Formats: sequence, structure tokens, C-alpha cells
Amino acid sequence: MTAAVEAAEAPESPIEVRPGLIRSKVLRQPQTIAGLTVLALFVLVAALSPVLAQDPKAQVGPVFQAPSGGHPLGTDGGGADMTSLLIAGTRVSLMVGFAAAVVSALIGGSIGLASGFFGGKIDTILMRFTDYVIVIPDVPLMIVAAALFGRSLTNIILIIGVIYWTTTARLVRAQVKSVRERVYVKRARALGAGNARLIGKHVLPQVAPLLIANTVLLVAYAIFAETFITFLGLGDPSLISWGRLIENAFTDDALLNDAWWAIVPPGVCVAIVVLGCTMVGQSMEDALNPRLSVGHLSVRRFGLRPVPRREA
Amino acid sequence: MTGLDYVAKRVAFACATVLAAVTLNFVLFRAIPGDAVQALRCQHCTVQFKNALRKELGLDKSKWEQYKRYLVDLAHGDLGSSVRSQQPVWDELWPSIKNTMPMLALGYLFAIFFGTIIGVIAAWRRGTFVEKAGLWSGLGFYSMPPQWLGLMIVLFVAGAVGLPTSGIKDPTLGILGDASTLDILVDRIRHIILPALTIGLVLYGEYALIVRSAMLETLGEDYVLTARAKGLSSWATVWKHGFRNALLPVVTLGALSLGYIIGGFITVEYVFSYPGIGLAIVEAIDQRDFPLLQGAFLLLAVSVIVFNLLADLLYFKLDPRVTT
Amino acid sequence: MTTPATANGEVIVEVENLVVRYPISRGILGALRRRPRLQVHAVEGVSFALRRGEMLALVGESGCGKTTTAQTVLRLLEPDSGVIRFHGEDISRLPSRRLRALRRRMQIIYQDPYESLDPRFRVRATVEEPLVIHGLGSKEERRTEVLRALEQAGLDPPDLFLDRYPHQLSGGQRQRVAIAASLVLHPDILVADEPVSMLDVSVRAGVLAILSDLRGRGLGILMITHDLSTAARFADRIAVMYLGRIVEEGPAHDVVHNPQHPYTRALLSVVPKRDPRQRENPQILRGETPNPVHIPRGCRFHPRCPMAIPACEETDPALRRPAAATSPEHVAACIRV
Amino acid sequence: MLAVSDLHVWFELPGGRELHAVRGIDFSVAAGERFGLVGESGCGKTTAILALMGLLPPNASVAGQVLLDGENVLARGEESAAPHRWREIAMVFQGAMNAFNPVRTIGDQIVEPMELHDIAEGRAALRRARELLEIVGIPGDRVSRYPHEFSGGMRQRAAIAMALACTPKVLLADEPTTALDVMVQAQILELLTSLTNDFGLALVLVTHDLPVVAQVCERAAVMYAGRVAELGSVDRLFHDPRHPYTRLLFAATPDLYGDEAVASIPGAPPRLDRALAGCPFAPRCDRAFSPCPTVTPRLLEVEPGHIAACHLNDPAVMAAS
Repeated sequence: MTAAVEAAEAPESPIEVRPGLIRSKVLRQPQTIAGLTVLALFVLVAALSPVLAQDPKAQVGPVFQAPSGGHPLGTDGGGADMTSLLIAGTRVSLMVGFAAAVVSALIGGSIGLASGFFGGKIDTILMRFTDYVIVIPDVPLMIVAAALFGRSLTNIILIIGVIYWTTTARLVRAQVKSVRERVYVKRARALGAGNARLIGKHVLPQVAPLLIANTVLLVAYAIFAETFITFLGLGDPSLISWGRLIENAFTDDALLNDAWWAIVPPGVCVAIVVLGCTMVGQSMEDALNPRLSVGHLSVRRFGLRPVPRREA
Repeated sequence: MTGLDYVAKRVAFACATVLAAVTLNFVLFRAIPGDAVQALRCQHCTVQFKNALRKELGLDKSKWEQYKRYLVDLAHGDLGSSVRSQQPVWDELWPSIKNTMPMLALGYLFAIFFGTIIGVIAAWRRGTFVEKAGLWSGLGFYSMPPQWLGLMIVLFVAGAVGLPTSGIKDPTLGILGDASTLDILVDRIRHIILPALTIGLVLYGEYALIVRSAMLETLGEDYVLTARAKGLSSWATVWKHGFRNALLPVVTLGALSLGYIIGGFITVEYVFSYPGIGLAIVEAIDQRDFPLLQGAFLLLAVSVIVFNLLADLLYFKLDPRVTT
Repeated sequence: MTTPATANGEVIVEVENLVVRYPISRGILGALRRRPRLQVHAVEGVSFALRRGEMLALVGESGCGKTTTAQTVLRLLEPDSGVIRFHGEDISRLPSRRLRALRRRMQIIYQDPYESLDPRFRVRATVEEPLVIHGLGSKEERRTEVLRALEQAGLDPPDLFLDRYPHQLSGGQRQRVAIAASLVLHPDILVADEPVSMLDVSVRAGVLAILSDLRGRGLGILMITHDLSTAARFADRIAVMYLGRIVEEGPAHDVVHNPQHPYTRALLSVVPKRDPRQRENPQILRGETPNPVHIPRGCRFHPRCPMAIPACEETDPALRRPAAATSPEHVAACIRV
Repeated sequence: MLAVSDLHVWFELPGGRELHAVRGIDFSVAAGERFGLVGESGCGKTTAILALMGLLPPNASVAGQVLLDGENVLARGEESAAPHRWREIAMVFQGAMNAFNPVRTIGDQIVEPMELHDIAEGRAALRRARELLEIVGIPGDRVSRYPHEFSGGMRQRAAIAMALACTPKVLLADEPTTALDVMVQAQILELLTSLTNDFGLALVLVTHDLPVVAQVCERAAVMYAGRVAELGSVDRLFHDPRHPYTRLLFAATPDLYGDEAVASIPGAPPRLDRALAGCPFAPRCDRAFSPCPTVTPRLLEVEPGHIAACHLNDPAVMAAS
């Protein structure tokens, strides 16, 4: 997928990041604010989880007890408190999400930067490699890798991170290529500025917002991937994550017990966090995309007014 | 460069990728500590049996020899044998493939149909309630883990609509007398609907979002303004000048998201105990039957590569500008 | 507009027989079928000299090679052959690490003032950057230099602009900042690539006047433009390019009022004049400039030339002084004049 | 043929602000006439002609009259403007590069309005598309080519052919030659001129380029800050400008053979998102005097067919100060 991908991702009018852009265009959007609030809330819960939750593995009541005053979300197939399990799961799921996203962003960002900035042979080799990785189906590869290489948290983070960087690399490369061709970069280069200065002073600041937006989207993908891997019984057996809770509910036959309280909440948590990430990441990308600000077709029409009186 | 050049390039790339996938597959499964036989979960197997199995599978030879043998076997359409059942992998997988295909196709059709319609309408009716509804429904389904959505459907939908939630065939069918072909067909479809719906909904979310943003970008192009100036109605403009152009990124991104979709259907088949490739993979993981897993993964990888090639060629057909 | 005496200025840059070509990809199938490799003949044997205190305009339509020529002179592109002398030294083969010192003395301003400044840099940082890159001066000295350059570029008072961002400036002001950033290093030559074509008409003259004034400070200015009126009003000499060659060159006044080459004549005749009473019959050439991949043999202009004779298909004319020229420096590449 | 009177356009901006882009302009164009609308970027010229087509975005509102053959096409906004589009009033857009849909053939896009407005269909429409291409100087067999196979000049010609598809009475051309080389520009201008002569088309040429208008048009309006500063025959505008802006704009434009100094106009146009007091050009004007910053000048007819909005032409104001 080269020509087609490139055509789809190359912005016709380049993104230009200037001071105040993030504040005026991104942070003004209600979508971004809502997404950020949701994420902040979950991060807070994750940080405070040792304080907020009781021992999530302790059996505190009968198996699949319906929600009650003592256990507002009931108990799971092991008789553990669902609320505590969810809170503990928040920590692990977010950790996997953020850590894997950072790994991906680092790999993808470096490859995209090197490829776009140096161009020529380096670009050809790196992008050829990226194209190979892109067409290999990522989630099955993760599942296979997790099945083969074991089930520790670190392994899972690395597996997700090492496989999910391709879109980042392509995105960063496209933006770097367009920035590299801008006149101020050409001029600095013509003046004899070194690569470190060109990248650090001119290129990276133009790429950073896009990279951040992309990383936020990667968090969502990684949390998702974790639920897949764990659902197939390939998660770290000693840890509790949202994916693990869905798996437990399924294997413990919560369905047969009609224990909706054991199944619904972990999925809702995943969905909310993924939604939050998507809202933040997407609205950032949209705000940076100048092509979305124009629309030549609308259901609304322009208005009519009476002619104002001539100013005397 | 001519159009033919483009096709040649894409086909060459697809072939190279298949080889890369084959190699990756080989390397991945040889990189594990121990080997496939050791990993097999089998309590009754003796050491002698395992050694014999090793010899049979060629695991006693050097890695390079193994790789060559692997390539030669593949060239003959031989994906190896399952360590558990001793049956050729292809024979093990073929029935699953036949089960997966119609289910996936149904889900895909559902997603493409509704995703495209809702995406187009959401972009066209920018700023209205319709857009918000389309956007949020898309975002919602897009954010749900497929296996969880499957569980939700089992829990809240299946009972209400009276559709089976597990397997592919009613075990009682044909017991109380011969079932007609129609009965079998209806039974099959009843089993397919819910897993297909799950996949369809997840994909619907993705497609609706992609189509919407591609349409939004297209509607900002100058030729859309020209079309309106020419007197085209709003609907004609969307259809004649927006849709086909917006399809371009959809084709690409749709093919790119295949990997994710495959991840989704593996878990969904597991939830519905639907005997397709996904379930075969889950069982292979469970039994540590690596040759089977290897074969299934290769099969998925090659089909994704083929779909990407098709997407590339479709893109070429849709966009006259593509020549490189 | 006073034209400084140019004939006796010291030559800063001298270009001889410059050739620049780009290869075109022939694709997998083309390579398999052993199709010949094709090239874009962007610049095909260009020679000119630029003197201190003079503005030379390279004029021509898009694709004629004027921008490639200028960028190659600055060694931003690699010449395929030819000699570029800077103060008498051949720099056409100079290794890139020795170019660095040279680059200080040759500066370029680009067409698009909206793209030529880093949107995240304040004016001060943009203008100071060349000094920082070359490690010149203390902080205090750099500040003085920046203020001086801004003032030279007509941003008055300079303090007012120091802390502004590009998006807070008008197009004309941005272009002036770009000029200031090229002046801080005290260059010998300045290449101006369509410096005003993106600006509003009412501010163009101001920017051009700044460039014009810089000649008085001893700079040699190479202006690339498609606008003959601008060249006529501001440049000392004009060189008209067609398909990678200079077809006519001479003092601006002579080229405009006494054009010799049929291409120059046609070009001049189609330039719209301000006065509606001067609606002369434009001599419109049919078709478009041929593709620089397949250059016509003989005189490259003959397929479109209204004066072409059979001999034009055979001879590739060299620049020489036409009989009707009044200035010894006025040359044209046409066998019919 | 086309008469615009007291046309206003406002845009709603985010944050509740409002931009009054076109502030009451009047002009009329007769059949076969070439009329120029000149001004610098942001003066409202493009907005004004988009309003004539009823093609403004939804955050715009308009006031005033646009009479096309005596019928007010803006009476009911876009609804009443839409039926006239391309049948009676067609447009050539700025940057023809993007005026064509890249994935459909040129011919297809020229045929489209014909079929839509029942001018011709099927084969007949395609034949007509060929003829139109020939008229604008493109070999007819290129109908089945895609836009990216055309050069910039050819695309602009094809855009003109497309505009002629339904034999409109009025052709609006927005900066039709801005991105083109001089020789191609001359070809296009020649084509536009011959179209008005041969078909009696009324042409409105919108451009920032005074010499182009001087060479092509018979009459022109010079716009500044959303208003008409001066309107008259191009000959009078050049030889006897009655608004300082017109005079200074000519003086800022270099001419091939002119030998007077070329000088830019100091300052910048006013922002249009606020009310303007007095003459909008006063801060940049070299002849401004006491009433200019506060009193809005009237549009006065200084001689038949020549009007200007400057206090210098107003005997009442001159007498008072």
C-alpha cells in the first residue's frame, strides 16, 4: 500500500503550527475538553487505586452476587468485589495503553522522522520496511506473539508497542516531508545549519502536535489490543485488567448466571476510555487539518437581510 | 510511468510481502524457547513419541534446512501437520474457512452498506442532528471491544429476538426426521446472524467515521463549489462529485484496518463458539498446537495481503491520477 | 529610477555554460523493456555575469529554467556541467563543507512570504538565526545587527517588530523580514525569486524599492521574475530565458525598447499595459512552451517562431550582438537579427 | 443585462463577530460588454460575485438586488438564484486547477450542466462538448481526457468551455489568469474578448491586475474595503482618476514603458469586522483633509458614466471646509 496510502494521508495544504494554535483551535472544542476530562478522571482512579480499592482478589461474598449496598456492582465468579476489580483493572489497562502507545510513538516517530527528513535511500528502505509491516495483520500477529513469547505485562506492552507503530511512522513522515520543503527550513539548511538544529528547532515543533494526537489514538488501540490478547487467555495471569475481567466473566459463565454486572462494567470502562482518547486525538487531528475547515456544501443556506440605511 | 507499471509494481510488492510474511512466520515460531513439540499440551505423550514426532516434523535438522523444507512444502500447498491431531493443517482449517467466510462477508456487507450511508449523510448534513447521531453511533460502536459487544448481544438481544448464541448448527436438527435443505439453510443463517451482526456493528463504526471525514474533506474541494455553480442539486453534488472521490481514502483505510478486524472476529467467534478460523486459532492456542496456529496465521496474513492488493488495484481503477 | 553605472562594477558571479538536468523515472516495465532514460533539460548552457551594485533580472515563463539556474548558482542544486565563479573562484565543484563559509555571502529570498518564515519564530529569532548558525557575534552584537537589518529592510522602527510572530505581520512586512534575515550576514549577492508576485499590488513597489536600494550598498542582485514590467522598471539588465537558454540579454532599457529576439518581442507585446489607449495588437504565440524533455533541434524556438526560416531547424544559434542593437552589451541568440 | 444595486454581504464569525465584506455596491453590465471589478485582496470582489451566483456559505447573509434580465435573482436567496446558475450566469473560478473533479473526464464535466438543464443529452451533448473545446482552442478529441492530463492553460480553457455549456448571458471570471504565464494569459484574455464579441456575452472580470482590466475591459469598478471607490470607463479611470486610491493604485503598478516612479501605498486596508467611520481610504490617502476621517463620502457622478466616492469631488463638502 504505498501510492494509495500516501495519497490518503498527504495533506494538500500543509499543517502549519503556530503559537497559540493549540490553545485557540484545539482546546476550544467541547469534544477535546470532554475527552480530556474523562481521561483525567480515569488516570486519577488508576493512580489512587491502592487507596480506593480493597484487595481485589479477596473473596468477599457469594459467587455472582447481584449489586447491593455493600457491593454496588456485585461480585464476580470468584466472589470478589466488582468495584474493586474495576478500579484495580483501570491501573493495569491504562498502564498497558499508555506504555505501549509511548513505545509505538517512539518507534514510529523515529522511523517517520528519519525517513521524512533524510529522504533518498534511507526513506526508501524505511518505508519499504514499513509497508511490509503494515500489510501483516497486526492483531493476529500480536496474538501469535503473545502465545509464543509468554504472558508477562512487559511482554504484552512490548508486543503491542512493537507492532503498532506503522501508522505513526507514515503520518510523521508525511508531515516531516512537507515541513522539510518549507522555505524557512530550506533557508536554514542553505545557511549551513546542522541536522540537529533543523530537526530540533524547525521540524519537531511542527510535527509534535500531530504526534501527540496520534499517540492518544494509539492509547485507545493498545487498550483494545490488550483486551483481545487477554480475552484469549494470553494475559498476565497475576494481574487484573479490564480485558481480564471480560475474560473471567466469559469463562466463569456469567452469561449462564445472568450476571450482567460482571460483564457490562469492564466493557463500558474500555468503551469510555477509548471514546475519550478518540475524541481528544481525533479533534486534535481535525483541528490541525486545514482541509476540514472549508465546506462547499451545506444544508443550511445563507440568509437574507433588508438593505441597511446608508450611513450618513 | 504507465498504468501497467503501477499494476506490475503492486503485484511485485504483494509477492514480496507474502514471502516476508512466510519468513516472519517461520522465524517467529522458531524463536520460542524449546520447540513446537515441547510446547504441545499432552500429558500422555512419551519422550519417545515426542522424539519421533520431532523427526517427522523435521525439527532435528538445522534451522536453514528447516526453512528450506518449509518453503518447499508451502510451494506444494503443504502447511504442515497439526501436532495434536496429526492431520494436515490445511485439512484441519478448511472447514473453518468455509464457516468463517459467509459470516465475515455478511458482517462486512452490513458495515459497508450502513457505514457508507451514514457516513455520507453525516458529512452532507454537517452541523445537524443527523450528523451528531451518525457520528456518535459510529464512535460508540467503534469504541466497544468486539468480544464485549458480542457478550452484550448474547445477554440482551439474543433472547429477545430468539436467535441461537452458540455454534453453527442446531444439534436437534435432523434428529426428529430428515431436515430439508431449506431447513438446514435457515438454521445456518440463524446461527450466522448474531456473530455477523457483532462484527458488522464494530466495522460499521469504523466505516461511518472514515467515510464521514473523507466526505468532509472532499466537500471542501473547489470542484464541489463548481458543481453547485453548475446548478447541481445538493444531493447530485454529493453523489456525483463527493462520493466517488471520498471512496478513495475509504478503500485504502478499509484495507489497512483488516488486521484489526481479524483480531475482532477471532474473539467474536470465540464468544459465539462459532467454528471458524477464529475458534480454530483459540483452540490451537489452548492446546499449544503451534503448526496449526502457524498455518492459520499465514492464511490470514496472505488473505490480508491479497485484499490490500485488490484495494490497490481498485484505487487505480477509481483514481485516474495514480500512475506510480 | 536612477540606474547606477554598471559596466565598470566588479564581477561577483560569473556563470559559464551551466547545464542542469533531472532524470525521469521510467518505471519497472520501462526498465525491463530497456526504454531510454529520459531527462528534463532544465538548464542547457547558460552564461551570464553579475556585477557589484547591479540588478540582473532573469525573465521567462514557468519551466524556462530561471529558478533552477539561480538555485544552481547558489549551489542549492548540483550542476551537471559548467563553471560558476564567485569572486573569480570556481565553486561549481566545491565540496559541501567548504560551501558553508560561502553561503554566508550568497543569500536567497523566496516567493512566498507566508511560507518563508517559521510560524513559531518571532521576528527577532528569524533574523538572528543566520548569525546563530554561523556562531557570529555576542548576544548584544547580534541584537544590533538584527535591528540594523530590519531597518535596512524598511521595517521602521525596528524595535516594534522584534517580538512579533509572522501571523501578526502583513505580507509585505513578512517579505521585508525575510529580506532582513538575508541581510544580517552582509552577503555579496542576493537572489530574489519572484519576490513580490504573492504580494498585493499596493505594497509591491515598496519591497522592490528596498531591493533596488541595496544595490547602492554594493550588493549584486539576481531577480527571477515572470513579470517583464517589474523587470523593466527595477532591473539594470534583463536576460530572457526560453527552454533552458538565455535567448536575449542586455541593458533593461534596450531589451524593452529595442527587443531583438522574436521571443522577446512576442513576450513584450503581450504584457498588459496600464494605459487603455495603448492597446496594440499583441503578437500571441500559439500553443505552449514545449516540454523540456524533448528540446526541438536547431533553434529551440523555431517551432513557434513567426520569423523562422528552414535554416532555423539546423542551427542552434549562439548569443551575439544583433546589427540593430544600440548597446555593445545587448546580445540575442537568433540567426535572423 | 446584469444590474447590481446596493449589494451587501455579511459573514458571521465565531465569537459572535460579524464581517461586513461587501458594503453596498452598485454596477450594471450590458450584453456584449466587458466589465472589470478591480481591487486588492480582501476588498470583497470575489465575495460580491459569489453573491451574484447565490453561492455564499451558510454563515453569510446578503441584502440588495441582483437583476438578471430584469428579474431579481436574490429575492429568495439561494432558492431563487439556483435556477439561473449556468443557464444564464456562469462562472470561471480562480485557480482552474481545482475546478475540475480529478476522477472524472473533462468531457463528462462539460456535459453535466447540459444534461442537467436539458440543453442536450447523450451523444448530442458530447458532440457539443467537443465543439466547445474547439471554440476555446482545444482539440475536440481531448473530451475523454482527465483534468490532470491538461496543462494549466488548457485547464483554464476547458473551464471556459464548461462555462459556455448552456450558452449563458453573463460570464463571471474570477482571476482567470492569475496563475498563468503571460503568453497563456494573453491567449485566455484574447479568448474571453472574442467570446463577448462573437456571442454577445456580458463579461465580469474580477482581478487585482489593473493592466489586465485596462487592456480587456470597457468599464471597470475599483473596489476598496467592500465599497466601490470609483467606477467609469477604463480610459477615464486611467487618464482622469477622481479617487486618490485609483490614482495611487495605477502609480503602484509598474508599466513596461512608463517612466514615472513606482510607489507603493503606505498602510494597509481597514479591517472589515467593525464599523467604518468616514472614508475607509482616508488613513492611506495623500489628499485626505478634515472631513475624510469622519464623514463618509457620497458616490457622485463626476461626469456622465463616471462616479467616485471622494470628498474632493463634492462641491458641498469642499465649500464647507
